[in-house]
Amino acid sequence: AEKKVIAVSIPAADHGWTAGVVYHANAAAKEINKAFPGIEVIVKTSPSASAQVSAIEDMSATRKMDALVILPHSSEELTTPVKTIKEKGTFITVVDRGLNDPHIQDLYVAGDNIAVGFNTAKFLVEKMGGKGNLVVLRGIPTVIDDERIKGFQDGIKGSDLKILDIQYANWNSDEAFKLMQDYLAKYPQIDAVWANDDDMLLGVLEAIKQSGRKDIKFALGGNGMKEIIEKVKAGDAMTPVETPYPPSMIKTAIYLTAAHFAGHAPVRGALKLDAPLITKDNAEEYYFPDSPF
Amino acid sequence: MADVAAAPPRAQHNWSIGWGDAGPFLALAALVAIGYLINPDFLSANNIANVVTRSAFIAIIAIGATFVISSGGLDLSVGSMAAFITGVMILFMNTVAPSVGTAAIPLGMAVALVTGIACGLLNGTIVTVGRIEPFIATLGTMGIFRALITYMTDGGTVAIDRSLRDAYRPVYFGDVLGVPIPILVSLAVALVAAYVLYRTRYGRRCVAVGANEDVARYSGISVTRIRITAYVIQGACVAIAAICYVPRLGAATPTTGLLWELQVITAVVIGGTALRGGRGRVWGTVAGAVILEFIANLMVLSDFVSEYLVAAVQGVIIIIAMLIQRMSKR
Amino acid sequence: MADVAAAPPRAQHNWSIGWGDAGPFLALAALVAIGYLINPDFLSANNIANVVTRSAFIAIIAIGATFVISSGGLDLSVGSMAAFITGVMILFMNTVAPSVGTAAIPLGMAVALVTGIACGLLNGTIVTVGRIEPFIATLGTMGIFRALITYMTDGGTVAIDRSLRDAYRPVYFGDVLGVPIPILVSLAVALVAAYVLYRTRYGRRCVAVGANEDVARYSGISVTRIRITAYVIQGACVAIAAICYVPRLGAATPTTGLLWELQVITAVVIGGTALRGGRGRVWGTVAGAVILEFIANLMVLSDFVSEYLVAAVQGVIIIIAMLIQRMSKR
Amino acid sequence: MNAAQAHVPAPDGGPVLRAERLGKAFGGVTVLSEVTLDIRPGEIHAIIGENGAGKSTLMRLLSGYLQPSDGELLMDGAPIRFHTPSHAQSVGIALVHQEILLAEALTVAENIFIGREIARFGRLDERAMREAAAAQLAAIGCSVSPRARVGDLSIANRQLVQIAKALLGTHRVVIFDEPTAVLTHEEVDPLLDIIRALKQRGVAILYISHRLDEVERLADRVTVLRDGRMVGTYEAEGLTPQRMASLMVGREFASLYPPKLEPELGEPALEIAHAHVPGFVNDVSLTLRKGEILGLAGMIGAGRTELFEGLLGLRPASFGEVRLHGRPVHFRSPAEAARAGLGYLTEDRKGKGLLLGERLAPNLTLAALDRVHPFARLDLAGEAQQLDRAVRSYDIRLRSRDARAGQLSGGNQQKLLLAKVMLNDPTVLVIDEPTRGIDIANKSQIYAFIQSLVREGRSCIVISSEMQELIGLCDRILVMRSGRINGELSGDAMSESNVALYATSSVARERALEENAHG
Ligand SMILES: Nc1ncnc2c1ncn2[C@@H]1O[C@H](COP(=O)(O)OP(=O)(O)OP(=O)(O)O)[C@@H](O)[C@H]1O
Ligand SMILES: Nc1ncnc2c1ncn2[C@@H]1O[C@H](COP(=O)(O)OP(=O)(O)OP(=O)(O)O)[C@@H](O)[C@H]1O
Ligand SMILES: O[C@@H]1[C@@H](O)[C@H](O)OC[C@H]1O
Ligand SMILES: [Mg+2]
Ligand SMILES: [Mg+2]
Repeated sequence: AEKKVIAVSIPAADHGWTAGVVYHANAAAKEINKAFPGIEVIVKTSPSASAQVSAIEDMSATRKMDALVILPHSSEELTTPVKTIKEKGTFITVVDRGLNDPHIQDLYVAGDNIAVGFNTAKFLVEKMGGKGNLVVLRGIPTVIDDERIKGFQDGIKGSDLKILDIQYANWNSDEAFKLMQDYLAKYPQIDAVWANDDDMLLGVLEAIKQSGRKDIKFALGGNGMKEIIEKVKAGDAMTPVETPYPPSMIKTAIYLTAAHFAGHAPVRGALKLDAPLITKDNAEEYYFPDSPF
Repeated sequence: MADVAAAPPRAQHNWSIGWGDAGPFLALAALVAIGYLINPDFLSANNIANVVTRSAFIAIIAIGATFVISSGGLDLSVGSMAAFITGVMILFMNTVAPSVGTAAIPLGMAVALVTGIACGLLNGTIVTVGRIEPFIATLGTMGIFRALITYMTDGGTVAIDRSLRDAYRPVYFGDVLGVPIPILVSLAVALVAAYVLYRTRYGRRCVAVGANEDVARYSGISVTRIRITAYVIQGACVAIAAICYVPRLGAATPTTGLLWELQVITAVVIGGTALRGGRGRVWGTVAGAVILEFIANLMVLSDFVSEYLVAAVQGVIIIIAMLIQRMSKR
Repeated sequence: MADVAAAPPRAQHNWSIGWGDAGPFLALAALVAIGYLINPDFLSANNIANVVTRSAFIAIIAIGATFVISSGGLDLSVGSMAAFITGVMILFMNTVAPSVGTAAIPLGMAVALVTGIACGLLNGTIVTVGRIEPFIATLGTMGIFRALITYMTDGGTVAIDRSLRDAYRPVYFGDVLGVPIPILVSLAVALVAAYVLYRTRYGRRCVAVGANEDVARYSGISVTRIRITAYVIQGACVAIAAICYVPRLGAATPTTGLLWELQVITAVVIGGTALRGGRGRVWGTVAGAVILEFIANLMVLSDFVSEYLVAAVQGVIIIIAMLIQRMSKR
Repeated sequence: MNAAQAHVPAPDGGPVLRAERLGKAFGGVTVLSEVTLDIRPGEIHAIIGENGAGKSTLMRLLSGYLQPSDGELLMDGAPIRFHTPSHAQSVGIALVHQEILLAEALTVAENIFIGREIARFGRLDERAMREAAAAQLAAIGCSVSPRARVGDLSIANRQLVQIAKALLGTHRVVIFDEPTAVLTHEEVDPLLDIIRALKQRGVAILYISHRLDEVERLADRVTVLRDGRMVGTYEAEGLTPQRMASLMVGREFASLYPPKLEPELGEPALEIAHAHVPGFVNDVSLTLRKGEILGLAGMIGAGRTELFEGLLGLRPASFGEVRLHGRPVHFRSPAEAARAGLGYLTEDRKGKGLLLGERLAPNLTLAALDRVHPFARLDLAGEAQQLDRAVRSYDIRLRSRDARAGQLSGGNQQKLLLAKVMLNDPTVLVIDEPTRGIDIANKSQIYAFIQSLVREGRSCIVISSEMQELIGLCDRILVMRSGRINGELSGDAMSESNVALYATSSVARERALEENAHG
């Protein structure tokens, strides 16, 4: 019988989290290609949305594609092109950043961005007795970023927690380091910091450490980066909790798609990975020492 | 002195110019041959049509850049200008669509053109009247255009209204006698541009300004006017590209047009236009844009390059393409 | 000709040249004044120290770029070269740390320098021997460096070994008599660079090559050797910047050095170096780097710029800084 | 607008253009003051003066390239200000620059028509422009192709193109700033004919030249400038070159050429055998002896410049053998040649000789950095002394030590270039056009200088388009034609007619063929 081809289209590694995605996608491809002789997984990365549209066009123009696993660069730009592929009868698995039209996908695997923001906010409200000054670092203008911010804002609603400032640091630790230095220069009293991704949290922590300031009680991130989970495990006072948003979701998605072809029953539907608070108690479950992320 | 201008050297000279100009096309041919060897699917009609259609955006913008660069300028803002124009156009169309229906599309196109021309005018004015190094001036406006659209759309994302989507679709996906519309548009733009650059006073002066500003000025050419016009042409070209682009992606996002400026300049230079000005090659630019898109395509079609190394292989191929181009000039 | 070197005209001439070179410093002063008006915290010792320390990387790299640019070249690869060097250095230190302990740090620094020099050599060779437009050549190596480090580190993130972190930390966070070490390093680099550019034969030749390649060649200068050396200096500067950078966040990531090339070129040009070559200003470059970092800092410290518009305001300020620089030249 | 056709008669007998107490200062330094001048229709008015006297500055004021700081211009008796060169052109004033101002990347025809392209219904009429350009060029005796790239042309041909460009259109005043400095005699004659024809049509001509014999032949009136001031305007009738020279320098002027020494020819200093420079030089062999001044004559395109550029490794070339002082040598760069003791002074001072935007001292020492600065650290004080010495020995006239090379007058640039080459202390010196744009007093200094060089035991090859200079200075002359040595002259055989004969006809080859046939 002919091999079933699963094409995986993901963004190129442009920050820590996407680097993790590329790592897990490649790992999944290797494992599946070895384990299932009837399935071939090919992975293609693209540095931009338009390059990603081109890549899936190219793959569908030149080879038969039984399934497409895609983590879209952006929802708007990829919706129509993925739809075109779907119309040729390809099985579509969408990961993380959703498409504008959910009818296109056969399978959806994603984290819960609202929860990432909301659960972090709830933790702060509780621990800080409902009041205090916050600063926030956000990522790149995208739906995901918006959702996390929205979840966070919903979470502090009704409390006296006040967001002093919110600026973009592009999910980049360097920019976060600088931004945090500037926040520290600008605000004499900051009670807690939230960076909506762990890449940025690394920069924030470095800036706080250098300033020697004692007013900051919490500096929290999100995404489940290895280094941060280690802190949580160790009971770090400033970063005692974390929310998961594992790049390994791509691996899950690829495996589920492979199961659709190799398995006995069709796989369909949506899998929403939860974003519960990771605390010292459950941190071990979220710790993957071999992952690059 | 009758014996000075002997025929042979002159003829030889012409001949060598011919080859020099053939450089980008030779590089393109080499690439196509290699592509075929790597993966025969590469030459399937479908794939070729896709790739060439895609290259239309960069080609159209790069044709504008050919004017700017051959007049001795540079424009780094084209990518974010494209995002800005796309955003303005979509916002406008979405606003008027409820009242005018699909007539919003031609109106939107007009708005896009006007916006592009205004952006070009801004760039040209800062560069010439402000006498600021084009690199810096357009780096500045690059930030400005990007930020404006982010601001106008509260984060930079705006999708085209569903009611317009299908009516607009053919502009990218349609064809005339089998030739995709973006290809026709870019051919038309290239034809007009080649005519303007090679056959009109303006084109001649544009190149003269790039070749030697003093000589041009002393010959009574208004260097300022010529340069500004080049930036305006660039703006119009970006607008045309944006008009074709909207139906493909259906939205402007914060990453629309990101780093296009580098691709555009690369296409122009691979095409044989001199980055210091004084020499412009419209068809070479088009070939350059197609080359870049073919390289990207080849990366997807070939399976033996690790995903991590794609950028490296692209870099190497671009350098080799330049070497081929260079060598053919001997 | 007794009237030749009359004193008054000479003095006057010097004065006007002096002003021209003061441009970037005037722009910096204007910025500091505005910053203070907007938010007095701007001038707090702490803030100033932070910002100037931060500007050190760009300053050090831009000092290297001053050589490349004044010799008539360009290097777009510096950002990804920085990431590459950082990655190679960390990988190396992590590998040897178990056996040599903290001696890994000086060894790593040596490795970084060698890597930087090799990268510069590669760039210089492609540009001169391959005779490829620097813009394109270094755009190519930009992809190559970035891809190589991504490949070597499986995605590009590699953190420095815990056992080295504390020993290395002072290189960024330490100070001597209250002056942060990166500031001292960049001052040292600038001093050496100014000496080389203004006071040595090499510096003379470098600027001559940028001013007029033919004149340089006819004067017996090896244009190739001078240009390659400029790229090597650039490579060494990137390595020094990387060495200071590593302890800051303790890791190389896929975003390390992203778009630094644009900042670097902007700093150089704001500083008064001519982008077409033939004129280099080391201290101006340093001022340019500080200006850029101050602008970014001001964006955060001031309250009236929407987060969406930051890039636009930055663009406007850069253009204004160039205008101040320009105007002071009259 | 048709090529070189037009003329407009002056409305009355008065001057077309009048300068009244014209003055110019650059950043506070006055270079021209109180110049009052009438330019009449149908006259050839020569302006002479030493290098740096202010001739070019005056011409630029008259044609809109510079704005006067003092005084005013009157056209047809009414005051007028030229805001731009094209403004001056539009009222009929054209300037042929001393320095070549053409876009190298463009073709001859493109350059000639920059800014006034011929178009039909908006479409460029290339053919019309090429034909007009060719006609214009032919009229001044230049036969380069309108399609040739200016960057590929020799300096002389560029100058002719520049003249053709300036002459295109309708003129009332045409200003020539040293138009013949880079031309050979054969090329000068058609140009002088053109100038006379313009005069016949009532055009007013201003003519600058350091070739005083030319001035004598051509001019109706002569204005002499010295140090930026008028010495006076004289009827040319009866004004001998001798007299002109003494008016220029303000003292009696003796003879131009130093008396010839009886050359004590020594060992061969430079031997070149079977030189080939593809496209330019075909199997040239020559020997220069120690203590000799060897002239190299020929017309544009003869390949003299390329021969030596090839020798220095500046362009692809092959040699049977090259020996310097008996030792076989092969130079890959001018630096290697300089180290071995061979110096070459380029004919293209603006493009290949000097960094025009740079100060004088760095320019002076650029080719001899290792010599002037023994250590990597620059010896700025030593360099300043070198400049002082050069300024003194070569009589370089400048208004300020901080001047940029490009601000020197043409002649002084040439002297700076000579000083630059001599800094390497060459034992064999090749000077390509040593006195291009040099005034008569300086010329004689340079000749004396060359002679003192050979007296010290050095040897010298002089490439020159001025036959008299070669005849007056050299011990022996080789004449090149179309990339070959076409004849050798020495002693009494060194005459203008012989040089011209060998330069223009293939006598030598015919003779050789004849001999072959007989032998
Ligand atoms: N742009 C300038 N800035 C400063 N000084 C200048 C400038 N242009 C010319 N000069 C000075 O003005 C003086 C006159 O120069 P000009 O070129 O008119 O001399 P010239 O008579 O044409 O000499 P030559 O015969 O050598 O060409 C010179 O001392 C020159 O250095
Ligand atoms: N047939 C031709 N048509 C046009 N240009 C020519 C032709 N032959 C030679 N040339 C030009 O003439 C130049 C070659 O001679 P060049 O003038 O440098 O020699 P030369 O003997 O040194 O003469 P000179 O120094 O008097 O100009 C070349 O640059 C070339 O472009
Ligand atoms: O790229 C994004 C990552 O950085 C963010 O933290 O999580 C969601 C991803 O899509
Ligand atoms: Mg002059
Ligand atoms: Mg010559």
